[in-house]
Amino acid sequence: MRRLGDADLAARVARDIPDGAYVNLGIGKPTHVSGHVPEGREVIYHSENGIIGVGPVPPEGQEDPEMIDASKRFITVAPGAAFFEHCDSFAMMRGGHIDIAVLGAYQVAQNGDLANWATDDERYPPAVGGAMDLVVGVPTIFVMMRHQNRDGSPKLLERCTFPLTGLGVVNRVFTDLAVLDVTPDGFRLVDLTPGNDLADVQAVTGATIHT
Amino acid sequence: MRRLGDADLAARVARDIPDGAYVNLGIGKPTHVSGHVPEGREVIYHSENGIIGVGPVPPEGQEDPEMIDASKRFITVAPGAAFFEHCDSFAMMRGGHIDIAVLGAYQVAQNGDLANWATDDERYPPAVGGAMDLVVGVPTIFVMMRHQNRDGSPKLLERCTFPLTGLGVVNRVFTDLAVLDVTPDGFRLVDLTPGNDLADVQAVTGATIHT
Amino acid sequence: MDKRVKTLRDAVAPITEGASVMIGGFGSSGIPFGLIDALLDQGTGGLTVISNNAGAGETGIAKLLKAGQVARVICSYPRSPGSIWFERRYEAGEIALEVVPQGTLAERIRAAGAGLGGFLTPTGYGTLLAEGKETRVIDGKGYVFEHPLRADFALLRAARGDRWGNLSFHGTARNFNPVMAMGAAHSIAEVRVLSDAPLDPETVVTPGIFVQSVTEYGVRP
Amino acid sequence: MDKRVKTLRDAVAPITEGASVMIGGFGSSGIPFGLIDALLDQGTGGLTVISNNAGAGETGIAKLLKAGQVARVICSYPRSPGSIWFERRYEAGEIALEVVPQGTLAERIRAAGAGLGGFLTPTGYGTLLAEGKETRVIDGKGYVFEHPLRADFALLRAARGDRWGNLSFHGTARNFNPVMAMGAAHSIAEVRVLSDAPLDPETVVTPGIFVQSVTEYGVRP
Repeated sequence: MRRLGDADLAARVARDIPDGAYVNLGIGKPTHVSGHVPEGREVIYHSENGIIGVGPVPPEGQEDPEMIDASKRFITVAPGAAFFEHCDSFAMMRGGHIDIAVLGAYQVAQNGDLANWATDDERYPPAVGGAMDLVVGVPTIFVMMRHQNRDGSPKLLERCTFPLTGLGVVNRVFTDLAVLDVTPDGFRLVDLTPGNDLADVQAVTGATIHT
Repeated sequence: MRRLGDADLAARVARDIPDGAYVNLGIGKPTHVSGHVPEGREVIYHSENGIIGVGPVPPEGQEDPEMIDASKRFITVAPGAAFFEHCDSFAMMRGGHIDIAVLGAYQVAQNGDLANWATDDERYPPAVGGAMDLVVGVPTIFVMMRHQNRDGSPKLLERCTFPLTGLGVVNRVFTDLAVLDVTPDGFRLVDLTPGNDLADVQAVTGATIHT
Repeated sequence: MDKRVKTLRDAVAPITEGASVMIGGFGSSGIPFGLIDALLDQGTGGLTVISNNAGAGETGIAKLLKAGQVARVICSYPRSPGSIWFERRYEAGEIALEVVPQGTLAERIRAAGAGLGGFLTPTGYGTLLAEGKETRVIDGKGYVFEHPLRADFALLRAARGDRWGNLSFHGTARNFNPVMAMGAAHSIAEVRVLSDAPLDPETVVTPGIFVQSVTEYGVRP
Repeated sequence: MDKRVKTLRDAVAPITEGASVMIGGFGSSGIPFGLIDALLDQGTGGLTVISNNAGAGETGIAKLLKAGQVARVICSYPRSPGSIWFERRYEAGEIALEVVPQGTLAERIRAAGAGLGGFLTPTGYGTLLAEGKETRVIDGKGYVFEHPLRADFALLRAARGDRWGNLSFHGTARNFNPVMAMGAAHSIAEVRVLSDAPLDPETVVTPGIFVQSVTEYGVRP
């Protein structure tokens, strides 16, 4: 099967972010989406630690330790940016003001349940961060993840087995193999990574893919 | 009986405001307290419409329509002032950050109940403003009022008859005739306006004055 | 992204019959007089107005009351010296009135803007304004449960704005404007100066994400 | 009014054994490293630390954990790359941990600072973190009831301060600092620059009424 690399996956997500959108990019892979938004679109990025209007990474040597995003990367400001404190930042998320959030996930269920903060490995202390606030407030939740775990087991499931982040919150899942919408009927195919066959993708998916 | 004029009453209240206090002055007579604080004390005045550090009234001709206090008087800023919006302003009040509020009243009961926002005259539509927020949050509530209504009837009572602003919230009452504390036993005399006799004051008070 | 709108009239055009409209301001500070006048000209009726005051004399909200465009008022201090049009409409039974303690009014609007389902406040506990409301006693202190208060529109007044909708204010004119920007689905700001350059991100008070359109109205009250 | 304190040591002196201490910062921004070091030197133990993170490497809160001064941690994201001292203490069962979603953590602190008795938030509804909590469904949406979170002390970091305790910040270093200033009984700020003149009242982010003492610590992280 054809598997998108991280940059191509980021570009595929970026294609679905419209001009003028307010977007929160989760820690890790989602951070890279901003580098792939098509020319001519002005997208405004929110970071939970208190900035809207996140600009590009600064040139080396010009980093400011008090200018970081939620992934702790050094950032700059884009035109039209604003700084604020945490309650205002989370009001933007919980209050439905941000249009789209892009998050990583351990598991997504066909009813839109999301598991992305804790596994069943009890050696690790839990760490939730801002994910639960994002998913209840932001109207459009994009998940960006590998289609399968390293051992080949599916991450798209009929029901999540890991502790949930939110119930019925995911709208669209972008994986290295395909893009799927969560609908009242379950997962519905949006598109396949070019070169892939639906039957092959279905075989590594833990729930039915409707077309 | 000796009755304090408005200026002398304001000065009597001001005597009980310590150096370094954060104080909210209610609409009307309490506004004048700030002009009578003894020299050498720095008192910081909060106004509910979004300023802490209210300064004196500006010279005529230098009024700024966007620099007013809760009584809609033109104001200036004192050194160390800050502006903020309404939620923060009321967090200061409700959250116990302001030390003292000075309010007018229709009635005060011996258990500290306060009535200062509505009478029993139903021709007037009710208007509550910020009084209810002040009394639940500010730890020390001073009431500043005439001892009696115009018809001579008492405003200090065993129980309020008008709708309440807050329950058991008043700490000290300053009137033109006397200063009284609200204690678990009821009103307790702090001092009489010089020249007055306790029996005379008791006669125009609707509850027992303890000494 | 360009949230600039050419005229006050264009700015209020989305407001339709029966809408709920938050209006910023306290006393005479921070009131969007230009937008109110445009709404008056538009003649939209059946409005629910959410504001601290209900206007005085013949200015601001009083104009909307006089013109009969208001069906309902939610505010903390409707009656003030000169609030003749509010009083006339109220006495004639032509408007519904909900009086809300001022801090509770601000906090209810914030709850809507912040996506909260309600909160417990000690304000008003045991008073007329808590009658019929859910209450709770925690550690001996009484609280009233208050619901979020949202609106279809907010009319705001600020000192400066930019094309992203960022706003900053002057003096005591912030008052309800920032929280109403959060609490309404469509927030419209008139600004004294509409800046070509973006506002300094350190001094923005209301980030543009809370503002849907901004128009210049240089006249001061 | 003069809230200036000469040294970091004097600033943390009021903190006693078993106190609850909010500590500002997110990642490496806005962390009061100077005050944390002073608290380390003072050796006060049995602390409840309320913060977004639980420190990484050998800096900040990690130092207090290493020194065994912390009995309990309330935070949203304790585990992060290099949070070895948190992990060691947690695995050994030497600290109690309460994990709170980040927005709920901020809002609970705000509720304490604003005198509210609690609030309903949709965050965490139906998840492990809502287990045992009161819930409510309003218009088909589930909410969890959350309690105010107060502390005895807050340790804050700001860019500028004045003798009235007013604070302003730089960049993304505000984060939890302003709300923690509100939520603690005694808030202590280290500032990069302690200004002789009062800060501009338009650009104050945390009004001095929320701050009990302020001390200069010019070192940047």
